[in-house]
Amino acid sequence: MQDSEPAATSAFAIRQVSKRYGSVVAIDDLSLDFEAGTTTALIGSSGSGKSTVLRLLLGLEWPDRGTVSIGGHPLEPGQVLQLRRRVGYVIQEGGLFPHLTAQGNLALLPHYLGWDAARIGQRAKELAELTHLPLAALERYPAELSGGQRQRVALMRGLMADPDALLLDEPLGALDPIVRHELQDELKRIFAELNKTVILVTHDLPEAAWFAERLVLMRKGAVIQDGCFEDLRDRPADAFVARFVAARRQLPRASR
Amino acid sequence: MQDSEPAATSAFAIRQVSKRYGSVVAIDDLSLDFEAGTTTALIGSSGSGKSTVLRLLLGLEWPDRGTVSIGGHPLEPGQVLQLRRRVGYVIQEGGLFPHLTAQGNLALLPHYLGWDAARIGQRAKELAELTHLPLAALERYPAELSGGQRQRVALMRGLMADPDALLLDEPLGALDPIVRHELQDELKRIFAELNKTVILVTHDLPEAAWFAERLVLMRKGAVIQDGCFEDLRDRPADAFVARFVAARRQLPRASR
Amino acid sequence: MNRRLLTRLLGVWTCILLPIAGHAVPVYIGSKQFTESVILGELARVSARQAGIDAVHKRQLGGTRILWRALLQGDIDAYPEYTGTLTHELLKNVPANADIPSLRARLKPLGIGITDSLGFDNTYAIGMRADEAKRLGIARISDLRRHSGLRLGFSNEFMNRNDGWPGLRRRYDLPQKDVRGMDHALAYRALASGAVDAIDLYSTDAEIPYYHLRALDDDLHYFPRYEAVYLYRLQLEQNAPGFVAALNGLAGRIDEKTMRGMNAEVKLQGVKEDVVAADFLGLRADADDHSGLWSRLLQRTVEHTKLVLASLGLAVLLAIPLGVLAARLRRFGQVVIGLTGILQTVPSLAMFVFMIPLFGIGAWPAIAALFLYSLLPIVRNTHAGLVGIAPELSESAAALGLPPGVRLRRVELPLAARSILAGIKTAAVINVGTATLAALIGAGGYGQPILTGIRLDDIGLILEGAVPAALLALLVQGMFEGIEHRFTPRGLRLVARQ
Amino acid sequence: MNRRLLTRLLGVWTCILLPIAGHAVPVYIGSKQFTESVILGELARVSARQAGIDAVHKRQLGGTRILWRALLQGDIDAYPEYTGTLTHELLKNVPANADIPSLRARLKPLGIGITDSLGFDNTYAIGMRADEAKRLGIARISDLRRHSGLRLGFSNEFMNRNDGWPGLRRRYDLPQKDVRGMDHALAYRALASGAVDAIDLYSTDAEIPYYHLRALDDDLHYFPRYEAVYLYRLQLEQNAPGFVAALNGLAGRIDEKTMRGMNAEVKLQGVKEDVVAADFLGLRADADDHSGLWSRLLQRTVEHTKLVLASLGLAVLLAIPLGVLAARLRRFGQVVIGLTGILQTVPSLAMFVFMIPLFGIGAWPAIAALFLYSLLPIVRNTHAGLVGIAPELSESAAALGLPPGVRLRRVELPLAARSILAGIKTAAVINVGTATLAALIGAGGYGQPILTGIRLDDIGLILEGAVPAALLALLVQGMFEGIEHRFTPRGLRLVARQ
Ligand SMILES: Nc1ncnc2c1ncn2[C@@H]1O[C@H](COP(=O)(O)OP(=O)(O)OP(=O)(O)O)[C@@H](O)[C@H]1O
Ligand SMILES: Nc1ncnc2c1ncn2[C@@H]1O[C@H](COP(=O)(O)OP(=O)(O)OP(=O)(O)O)[C@@H](O)[C@H]1O
Ligand SMILES: [Mg+2]
Ligand SMILES: [Mg+2]
Repeated sequence: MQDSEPAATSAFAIRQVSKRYGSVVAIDDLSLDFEAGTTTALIGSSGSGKSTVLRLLLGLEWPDRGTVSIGGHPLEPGQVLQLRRRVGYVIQEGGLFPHLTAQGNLALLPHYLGWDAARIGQRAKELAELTHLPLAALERYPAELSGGQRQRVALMRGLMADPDALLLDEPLGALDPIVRHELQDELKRIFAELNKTVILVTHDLPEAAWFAERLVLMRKGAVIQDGCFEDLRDRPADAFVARFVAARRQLPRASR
Repeated sequence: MQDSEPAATSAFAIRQVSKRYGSVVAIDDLSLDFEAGTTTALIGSSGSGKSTVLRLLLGLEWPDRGTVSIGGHPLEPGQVLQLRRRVGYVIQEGGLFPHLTAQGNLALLPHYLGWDAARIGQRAKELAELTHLPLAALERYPAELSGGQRQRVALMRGLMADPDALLLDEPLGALDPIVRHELQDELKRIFAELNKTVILVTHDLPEAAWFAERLVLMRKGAVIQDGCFEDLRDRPADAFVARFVAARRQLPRASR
Repeated sequence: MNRRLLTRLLGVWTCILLPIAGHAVPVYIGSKQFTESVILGELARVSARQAGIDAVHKRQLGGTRILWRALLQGDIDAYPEYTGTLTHELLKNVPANADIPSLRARLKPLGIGITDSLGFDNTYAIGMRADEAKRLGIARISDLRRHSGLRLGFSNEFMNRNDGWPGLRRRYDLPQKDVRGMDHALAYRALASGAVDAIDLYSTDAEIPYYHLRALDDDLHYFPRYEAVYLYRLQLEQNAPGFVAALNGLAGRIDEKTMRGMNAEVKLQGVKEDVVAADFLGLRADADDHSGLWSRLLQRTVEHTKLVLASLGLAVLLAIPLGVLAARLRRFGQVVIGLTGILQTVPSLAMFVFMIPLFGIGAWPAIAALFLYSLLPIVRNTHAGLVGIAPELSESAAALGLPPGVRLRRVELPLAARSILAGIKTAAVINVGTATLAALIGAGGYGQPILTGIRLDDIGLILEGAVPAALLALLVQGMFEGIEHRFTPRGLRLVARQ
Repeated sequence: MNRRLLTRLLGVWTCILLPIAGHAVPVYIGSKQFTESVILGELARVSARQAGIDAVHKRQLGGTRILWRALLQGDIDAYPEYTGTLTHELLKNVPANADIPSLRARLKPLGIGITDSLGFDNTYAIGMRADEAKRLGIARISDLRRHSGLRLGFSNEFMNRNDGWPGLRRRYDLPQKDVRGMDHALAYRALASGAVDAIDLYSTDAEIPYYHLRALDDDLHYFPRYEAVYLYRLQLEQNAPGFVAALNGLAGRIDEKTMRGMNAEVKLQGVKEDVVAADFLGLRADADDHSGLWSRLLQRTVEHTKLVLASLGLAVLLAIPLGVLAARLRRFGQVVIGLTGILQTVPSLAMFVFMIPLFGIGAWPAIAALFLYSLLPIVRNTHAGLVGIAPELSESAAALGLPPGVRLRRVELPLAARSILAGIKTAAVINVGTATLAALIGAGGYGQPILTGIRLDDIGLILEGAVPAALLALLVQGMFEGIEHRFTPRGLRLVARQ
């Protein structure tokens, strides 16, 4: 994520990118710039292309048109492995490897990076505390974990090697309120202290607003509005944005 | 779900059930009764045994101790297929079959039940409208759908044959706020009108309170509190319940 | 492996097999698996042609029982047979030395006709070197009684059969002590070199003139008569009277010496059977039967493909259910996989030999053997594919409440399809290779030129079989790639993002 | 298939193979793949025993090159050889008819000693029936010049080699026109029966006395000399001088007639080589060498297991990478799978024969052939397993940024392990079966009694090979179930809720 050229602090950028799957337009002439050291929340309707954006940024998909730039340089196939190693990516379904225990999943990349067992164990323990995962669960296989436990292991795997950047695709969706709340606190602190570049996909508006100064609201492969939460709430670009912000189930009022 | 014996309208019940996986206690001497025609929300911390309860009720797991009763009769292995056909079950990970299109996934059970293609298509269309799923997505394979689209297909599959009872394991977790909000409205109406027996696992307290008169809060395989939302909020059984209810990220206050 | 695929496969090989059972307008002549029978079959065919009748010779159809059953069922119309075989094997309650008229009476109710003897009796005989026999003045088996020092070498079969050496010794009261069993092929050598003085042989063996042997006269009529005759369907007397006349016209015209000579021409000099037959009848062999490379190739391809597809089709039908059971029942699975494994260790030649008592000779025993060989890869891969289904998919399949059969067909087998197809492809290709050995039991196919080529050290012939076999293997693979592409659900073919 | 599994497998078969290369205290004698060499090896062993020296005879070790290399490397200490082989094949720049003293000088720097001639010259010769030769007054090859009408039958090899018939004809200026190529085994028969008048043969062939033949004198010394000698490591002159003395003691004692007689006893009368050797030396054969059923079984099991494990081990090492490449590169994959498929269509006998020029005779060509046969199931199942990995798992593996090699070893191969192991198991079991054919090229194993049993029609012998082969197949399967159980990650063995 070296600085350079036009957008001096742009860590990730896509310029006029389109991506189709057969007749399905997933991304439609989209341009977005993510500054280094900031947290951006990607929100929007289901199927609007949020996950696709993350995949494009990691070279897991290549655009039909337009360019993807990393640290100001266009992304080339030869660089993707390097890039991916420095970016923590947590996919929507977790994608844990069934043949490895939770611990084994966590150790994969650090092991390759040459960490010794003690360091890996130490880091895993640290992250288990952070995510409130029982240490015993680390010895279990994905099929032996509950949904929320799996999601936490996936998040831990993304954080293991302490990457500069994090692309998180609904990383907290299956967690109970207490763990989720505490994790939101902790993660926000970490992102700020360690100056991480974070792109977070979430359907939870309060979560998006808590983490990110900047919210990018997508629909049908395009950005509808890009700004802080107050912009969206107070100056919605269109009726859809207004509905999106308003669509929240409230707790029953206290009867008193 | 015939009436009979003690709890005259009990559709599902577990009595003093324990379930361990190796040294992990998933369910610890738990008793629960689910009345026919009502909606119950199962909430609680991650790994507390919520999904395990649903599995026990369908005979996907068998208790180490205690009994599971369906419609007042103890569940026996010979009956499980019958039972499962009359219960819509939406598992946490979706569990869509990768070799079938969304439509193919939906058609599996109705096809076996002898529905003709027109009726299956009609019903699929109805449900796609309900869940705001683009009709074109029905022709795609699970790997070609976005996370939220997959989750909606899984929900539709559970609803297809219009079962008397529904066991839903975090069915709306990956949906955007608008769709989720509208679907909550619709589903609640359907559950009430058609007098469904519903057990819903969710981490979203407003959602739980919206759907269900009765909330069952679990922790470490046991029930901590069982009552309506107001009970939990106003008369929490212990500090954990209080924290659980309070743990909600709020939107930033309007600056005005 | 989905249901449509199965149906499709089934369809394909049924189409290929059906013509076996079909019956068309020309007269069909059969013959057994050995040279003499093939020559007699050719004689019948060429005679028919001479009489202006369209006749087809299905050579080397298999063992006696196959031909007999085929004749009764009308799959063939005529074939050469021996009276001894009729009395001993085919007809019940017939005296051992029944003559041809009484056999004719017995066959009539079955709708079968029989010609008079063709002129020779191909029975067991005792043979000696002609010079030696002359020197010792031996012409009849009885004469052996006077020479107790003679060394006898008999084939193991003849040594042990009650109607072989033990009975012969009793009947003639033979005194020889130096009697040993030996391989029949070696026996001629041993006799020629003087290592033994007399051996058992068939009276029309080509080796008799070749080694200058003399078959001793069976003066006490110990050996049953094996007069050569043609059997034919009586119906032909209406449908094709000219053909029946042609067959009867051959009766009495072939003596033992002539037959030995024809056998020798084919077996020792490599003259084609049709040429020998035409020579005998004073004709030139019909050219169109000396089919060119391409038509030979076509015929062998049909034969080979038939073997492969039939055995593979049957194997698929059995192996997939076995694989499913193996995946369901752990213990049973171990047993099934163990047994199919043991089958693989039976050497192919031995396997073919085991099949003969069950299926006779020809394509069917080959198909049965190839079928057994094909089981293991398919059973094992079906098992592996089913056991390897991701647990969340199994669970959600179970939760639908579909009955096990439906779940299997609609969910589990399709999910295991890739692994199952890999097993089928492996089996198919191994099959193409192993089927070349099927020529050993007369099933034809590419193995025929390969075996002949190996025997005659003729690389050209070997390649004439080996190259098309290799191409067929490629073709079969290609076909299965096609099937895989067509029938693997597209959802499973989606490639992951890299 | 994870890394530990591979290492483990590698370890196992290295352990089994290593003893081949190991060298222990007794003197090791080797012999080639044919009776005469085995007899000479036995003679050396029994002589050594007579001299009180512990000697082990490794029979039928393989072709010349194998023995020569083994001798140079010290894997064996001595073996019988022919001078012609030394001058033509083993040593460079040596005159074709170098005598033994000059050969001795040439071998010395290599650390190899050579005895004097054992007393016979086993070269090519021209043979006729003794009576015929006498009648025509033919004793020397030159005498053939006077009989231009003689019919000659030569093995195809002799016909075509420049130092065979073409050279012979030039040297002796032979006039015969009727010269045909024939199979060597048939040639003796043809000669005995008078179909040809002279054939090529080796001067010590057992058939010479058997068929009462006469080997004509090579009066113009056309054929190179193939004097029989023993080669031994010179080091033995220090370590085991008694043994060297025993070898030298045999020199000059065996003439052609004696050798022919011994060959005939073994080949035609089935006497064991050690008995023949002991007879020659005037001893009784040592009883302990007539090993009982169990020790025979043990030896064959070791041989068979060696074949299976070595070929399978090599196949795994090559087939898994090939399968990986096939899964990565679609076109290449088609080609690789096509080629391994074609290999399957090569009939096993032909495959073994193709291997001989490359690996000589013995275990190695068998291992090479079995190795080639094992490729297909493993390649194909590796391919199927890798291609069948769920896309979300591939994606998350890709997203980690691991280099392709690490990703393959840590993620993809383990996920495909079940399919790969199924392929290996299929290959292993087929291998156990096919390895029974390896006895055809002297690789030993269970095929030895099976082949002998089939030839001699001895069911007992057949079962002596077939039953342990079946058991070995079961054992191999069991072993692999164990490996599978141990090495399939437990996470993949979790059974779904039903
Ligand atoms: N392989 C594919 N083939 C066809 N269509 C695809 C494929 N992958 C994604 N799509 C489609 O592209 C669109 C964008 O998908 P994407 O996963 O980026 O959505 P998303 O914004 O992440 O949605 P969600 O919130 O539901 O996860 C969707 O309509 C989806 O159906
Ligand atoms: N097969 C298994 N082997 C071992 N432990 C298991 C297995 N399945 C579940 N568990 C454990 O049982 C406990 C209960 O799991 P369950 O899936 O019921 O939790 P849950 O309440 O649904 O959690 P979540 O909200 O995270 O989905 C967890 O601690 C989990 O790790
Ligand atoms: Mg998404
Ligand atoms: Mg759960």
